[in-house]
Amino acid sequence: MISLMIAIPLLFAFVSIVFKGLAKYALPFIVLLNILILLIASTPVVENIGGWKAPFGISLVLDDASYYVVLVVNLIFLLLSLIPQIIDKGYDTIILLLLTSTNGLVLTGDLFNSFVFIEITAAAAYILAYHRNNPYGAFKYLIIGGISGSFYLLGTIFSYVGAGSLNMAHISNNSFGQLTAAIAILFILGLGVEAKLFPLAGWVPDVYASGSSLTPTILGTAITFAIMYLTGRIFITVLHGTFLDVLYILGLLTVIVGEVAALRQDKLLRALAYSSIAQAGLVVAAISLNNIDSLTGAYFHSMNDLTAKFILFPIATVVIKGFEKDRLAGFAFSVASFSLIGFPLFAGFRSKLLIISSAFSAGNYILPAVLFFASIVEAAYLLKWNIKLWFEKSDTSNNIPWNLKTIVLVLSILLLIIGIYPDLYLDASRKIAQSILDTQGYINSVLGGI
Amino acid sequence: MSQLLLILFIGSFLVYLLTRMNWIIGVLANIGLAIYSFYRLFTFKVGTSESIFSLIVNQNGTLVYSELSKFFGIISLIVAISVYFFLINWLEKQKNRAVFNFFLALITASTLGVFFSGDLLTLYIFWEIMLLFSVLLVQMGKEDSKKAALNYLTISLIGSYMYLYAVFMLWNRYGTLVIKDIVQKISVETSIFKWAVLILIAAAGIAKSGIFPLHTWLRTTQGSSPDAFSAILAGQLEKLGAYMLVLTVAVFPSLKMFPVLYGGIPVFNYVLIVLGMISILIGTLMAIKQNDMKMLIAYSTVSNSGYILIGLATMDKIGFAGGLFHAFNHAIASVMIFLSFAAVIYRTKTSKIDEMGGLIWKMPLTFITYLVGIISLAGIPPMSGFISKWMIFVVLVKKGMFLTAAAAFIGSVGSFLYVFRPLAGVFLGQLKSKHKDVKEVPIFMLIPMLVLVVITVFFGVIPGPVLNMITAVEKELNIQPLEHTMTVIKSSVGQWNTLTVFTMFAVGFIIAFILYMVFPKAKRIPLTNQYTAGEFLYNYDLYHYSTRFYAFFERLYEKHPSVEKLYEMFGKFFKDIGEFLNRWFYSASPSAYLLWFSIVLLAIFWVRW
Amino acid sequence: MIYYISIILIGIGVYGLLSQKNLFKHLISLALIDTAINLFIVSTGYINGKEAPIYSEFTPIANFVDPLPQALVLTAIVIGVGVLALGAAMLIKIKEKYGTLNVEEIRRGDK
Amino acid sequence: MRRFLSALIALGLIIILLEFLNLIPDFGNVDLSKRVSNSFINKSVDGNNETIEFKKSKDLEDGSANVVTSIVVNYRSFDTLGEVTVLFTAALGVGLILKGLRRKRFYREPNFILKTANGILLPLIFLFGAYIFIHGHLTPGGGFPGGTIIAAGILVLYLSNEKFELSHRAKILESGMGTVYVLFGLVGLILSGIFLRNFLPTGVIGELFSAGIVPLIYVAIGFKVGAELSNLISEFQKEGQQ
Amino acid sequence: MTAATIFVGILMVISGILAIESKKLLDSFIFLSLLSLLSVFLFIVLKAPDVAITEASVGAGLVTAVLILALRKIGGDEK
Repeated sequence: MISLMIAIPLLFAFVSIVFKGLAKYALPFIVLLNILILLIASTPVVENIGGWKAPFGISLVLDDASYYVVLVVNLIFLLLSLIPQIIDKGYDTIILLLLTSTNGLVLTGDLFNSFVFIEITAAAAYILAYHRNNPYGAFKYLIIGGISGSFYLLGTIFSYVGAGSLNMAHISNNSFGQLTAAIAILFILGLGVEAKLFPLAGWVPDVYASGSSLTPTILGTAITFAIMYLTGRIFITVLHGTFLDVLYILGLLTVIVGEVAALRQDKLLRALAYSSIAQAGLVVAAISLNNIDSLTGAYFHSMNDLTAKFILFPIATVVIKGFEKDRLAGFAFSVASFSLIGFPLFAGFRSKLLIISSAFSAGNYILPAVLFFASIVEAAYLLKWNIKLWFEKSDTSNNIPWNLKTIVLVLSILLLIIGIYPDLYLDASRKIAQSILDTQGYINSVLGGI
Repeated sequence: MSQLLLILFIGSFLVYLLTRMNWIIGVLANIGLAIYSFYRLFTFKVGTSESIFSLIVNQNGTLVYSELSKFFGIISLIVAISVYFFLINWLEKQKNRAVFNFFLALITASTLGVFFSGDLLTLYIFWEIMLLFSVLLVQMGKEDSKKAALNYLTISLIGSYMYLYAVFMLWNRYGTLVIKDIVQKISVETSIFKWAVLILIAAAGIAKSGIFPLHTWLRTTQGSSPDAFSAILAGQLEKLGAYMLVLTVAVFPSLKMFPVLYGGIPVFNYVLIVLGMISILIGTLMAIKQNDMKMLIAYSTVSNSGYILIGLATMDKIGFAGGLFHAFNHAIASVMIFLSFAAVIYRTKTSKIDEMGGLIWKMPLTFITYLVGIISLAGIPPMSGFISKWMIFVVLVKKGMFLTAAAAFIGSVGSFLYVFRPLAGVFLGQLKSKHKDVKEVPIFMLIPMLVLVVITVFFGVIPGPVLNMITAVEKELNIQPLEHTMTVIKSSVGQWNTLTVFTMFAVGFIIAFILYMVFPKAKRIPLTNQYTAGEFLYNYDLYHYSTRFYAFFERLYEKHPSVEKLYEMFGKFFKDIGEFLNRWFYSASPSAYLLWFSIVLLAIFWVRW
Repeated sequence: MIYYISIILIGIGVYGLLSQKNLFKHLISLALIDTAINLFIVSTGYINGKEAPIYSEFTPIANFVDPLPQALVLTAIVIGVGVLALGAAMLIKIKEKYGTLNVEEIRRGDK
Repeated sequence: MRRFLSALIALGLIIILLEFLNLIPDFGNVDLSKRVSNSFINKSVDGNNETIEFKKSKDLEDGSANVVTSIVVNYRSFDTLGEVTVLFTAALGVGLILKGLRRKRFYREPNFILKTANGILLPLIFLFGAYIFIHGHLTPGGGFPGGTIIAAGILVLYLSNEKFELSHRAKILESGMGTVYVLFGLVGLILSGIFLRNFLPTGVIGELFSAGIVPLIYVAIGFKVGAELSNLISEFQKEGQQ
Repeated sequence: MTAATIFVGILMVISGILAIESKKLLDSFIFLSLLSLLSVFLFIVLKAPDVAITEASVGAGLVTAVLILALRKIGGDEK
């Protein structure tokens, strides 16, 4: 059944190039169907595509982790489908393809298959990056994305050579000494580019700040979340935590660099892009602490971040004249910024708190310090933008479409609710964390107790 | 207490809605809330504790009502109520009234929350709420208040994140955040841990109350925030810093935790005293230079926070009481001063000293408020401000800390200089022609100012009620209580009878008044004649200069090193790094991306293979 | 042996990406790296003395090299072409927008 | 200088990869029995223990003689679906990116030889392409090279005939064939509850009509890839709207 | 076979370097195509006829075609 979540959007994507405009109208229904499938599914589900059993064929795995990640991803696409104004003509099919590939990326239990889906995602992302005539940024992304894809492929091949299979559970079940380190290096390079880690991912600001509201909104939320899931899955479940310390250092570097670079931006979108980089770095650093609390915190924070970014990015592209006439949008924007900074009562505070406390109990005193530094810098520039936008004199409103306004408002209220009553996100992220840490359970459910 | 906080938080939303409908009703509702909580402060029993929502697993937030919370709660509510009264007229000229009122109510609520907090994390949460909304209020002021707000935010966040870091160090060590439990356990820790924790916690207080290394935000923030809010900032929010300092020096038993250095003062407290000393000097010297009257008082706040810190850090029965009493006095006095400034600005639309003058006849009651305020602030006998300063002096002399005493003395003398400057520049001298039609401010603005005058004079004569509260606090914190009666403060070097002093002053005043009445009066001449020696004045021009008042003195330290500039340098440094990264890394060519990519690969390989 | 060839080719591709200033050369280098990696992948499946993995008149009974890497490479080649075509299309647009394909001139034009 | 540094870094990369080589088996010394492909070759994923002989073994779990094809279109068919999607995305993207380009169509008066040869060669090219993807399960080749060869024919058409424009039907073909692929999977899902399950008899290994849905899917892929690449080429060739 | 492999390998390396370093882009494409064709030979040596056919048609043919078409659209060589 769960393969339908990949097949149906793909089918509609194929059909939609003949029946133009179909994709736009079909998108919400497809996503709803996906969510319906998720609701009737009970974890763990392992579906062997083509009927070939686990280490041989390709298996789709819906365990707790992928369940919630897919759910979040689909909800994001649902929200996106409700604001069709930001999807330009022709790009609706790309969104469908992106939905396909993101679902596939999360559900697949096969390394090479995940490579294929990463490449589809990347190809769609290159096209999205081009959106609004940004060819140079997109081209740069394409080159570095292509290189990282090659390295990911090399990592996959090394795993195959080591374990004799491409199945994640099977690879996780084998141990192959020094080769693991080589695989980990290759995967760090392969995933680091998509996960926006500092020295690897220079493409982000040029792509996110191209002026399109679609590109950062979808790349910075759903895709980032899926990549974070994949990072946790590969480095913790499959590779048993090899080279997490390298990821940790890269993550911390990313946090610092992202925030500092954001400080002097005179374009809001670019500042937000850097904030996105920094948050991704924080999430990766927290994942790399490799314990239940830090992983929970990491995914919790990632969810808060994507909720906030789904508010910030569309508004940032639409609003030019300030919030004087668009108070509701301004309210949502401010709530999202406060949540990102991590003020108490807002959602981001809870996740940062969790990350900090888990870091301390793991005996790590550096991550909290970096996090605090990052929060200070982030507070400085985000509040600067808030103040600037709130007090910009304007007589006309920005013509924010009503559905976008409603969505950002709902999301901002969600952020407030999460800040006070975090169980909604917390349970999901705890499930994700548990399931990612439970290597043996994963192997058993995929390989059937071999 | 949780009930009161809930009422206040929900009430503030109500205030928002009411203000949207009619702003006067909103202000009244705000006053009502403040008065209600003032009343409730006296109904709570000291020592009760409640638990509220939990933030970390297995860790309930707790609220505890102690003498300390009562004392600080009363200070901040007095400040709040008087400023809210002031708003009844003042708010008319403010934009976004609903939001203004809403934020004020939230700030009061969260301030009380801070005082009630029984564990460190709850304290942090209320602290941050207060910080966020005060930042949002600050930027509603003048044009440069936007930048000031960011400055304020950054420095406050540095303090509060340092605090949070310490909180988690403690949490990690003990698994509890309740202050009472931690206090019992911490005295046996290794000294590095103790130092780290206490310095980090003190940082929050230092940042908030404007002690030396983190004082730079005060000038711009108080200078450019909305005028009525400056009063709140000085009277209510900076006392949060004092509260935090009390927490570090007294609630955490610094006497038990650290070895005694000199005069019975622990090493840690001595470090704080040095910081306080530097603050007094910097605050005084910089205040003398300011031309903007609000910025001037902002620097005086720095120096007065220094007094408070010194008093508290001595941990002596008199010194500690003096610190607390000075916190009280400074809150009241600075509110008076800022309200009178607000009144002046309300009428004249400027805060530059050299653009004003001669307002004494136009706004006499405002002048009286200001006069009493500065007398108290500068520590001239009949007002309460003198008593607290005297107590601090006494303890410094007793302990033989002459260097600190000298600094405090310089600060006192300096304070005469700087408070006189607005007095002369704004109220005395020649009335500017554009201010000819200035009237006294409306009645609701006068009422709180005059009530505060009465309070100051009253506690200057009969400091007993406040001292009673202070001795209760001292008892609670295991410090020997101050010996005092209603009007007499006893110390080892002598005693101070406020009533006698007041009587003496009153008698002197009456004698002077009688002499003034009896002796023949000099001929009254127009003010302008003073400048022209009786020549006829053709044009009404400016003859009264109040710029560069103390130029001769300022010249002595013109080229002083400035922490402010240092921070600016840091800010610029980070920005430059950001620009560098943006330019040479994030906007680079694909080759550069790949270069970094390869470097990471090589580095990982180099280090780990 | 073929391992070494493919690794050297990867190195050449990386060298090309690092040293060239023309964006078209970057795309060529990317294609070169793709080819090299494909070569590498296929060679991981090679076994001495075995035949191509097709049942036929000549090899009626299984005596085959590892077919899986070959299947993966089929996929990888096509993916590579897709990315390459996208890149070529973007190059056309870059030329239209900036009037040049030289990295440094684009950078100057951007400022 | 730049070149020297680049060469140095590339050299470092080469050294690292060479270091990695020490960790994997030497060239040509792979122990196939440890790998899953052993089961693919012997078609024994579902537990078949008999040795397979060309044109003799019947009703195997997978009936294509070309083991690579059996992996690509059957064992790991899902990858291929993804691969088709990448190509689809790329073609679509090229269309989106080049839309509204202000450039003239590249055209040079075709050579006489090209024009004449075109008439003879083109059917042969198409035939060859079709042959390749129809026999994909028996001989080397398959949908991708077959489709590419067809697209090459289209390219020749473009070069030789200035009036030639790819009709909209190519898009329909592309879309339709993609749909067919997914539908094959869905039929499997409906019949046996498993996506992309082979639901046709596999026949005798080595025969043309064998291997269940494999040749059918390969034909679909062939047409799809052919149409897709033709579209791609025509996007590069087309005149932009002014 | 080994000698032939080494020879082809050396040719590949040379054509790779030429593809990157040649002044004219068209030459680069030709050398890239040549490299693909040489790799086809290696694929055959590695007993991978499927890959060889695909690489020959896709890598050597289509890639070159796409690149040349793109180059024409750009308006010929620069440098």
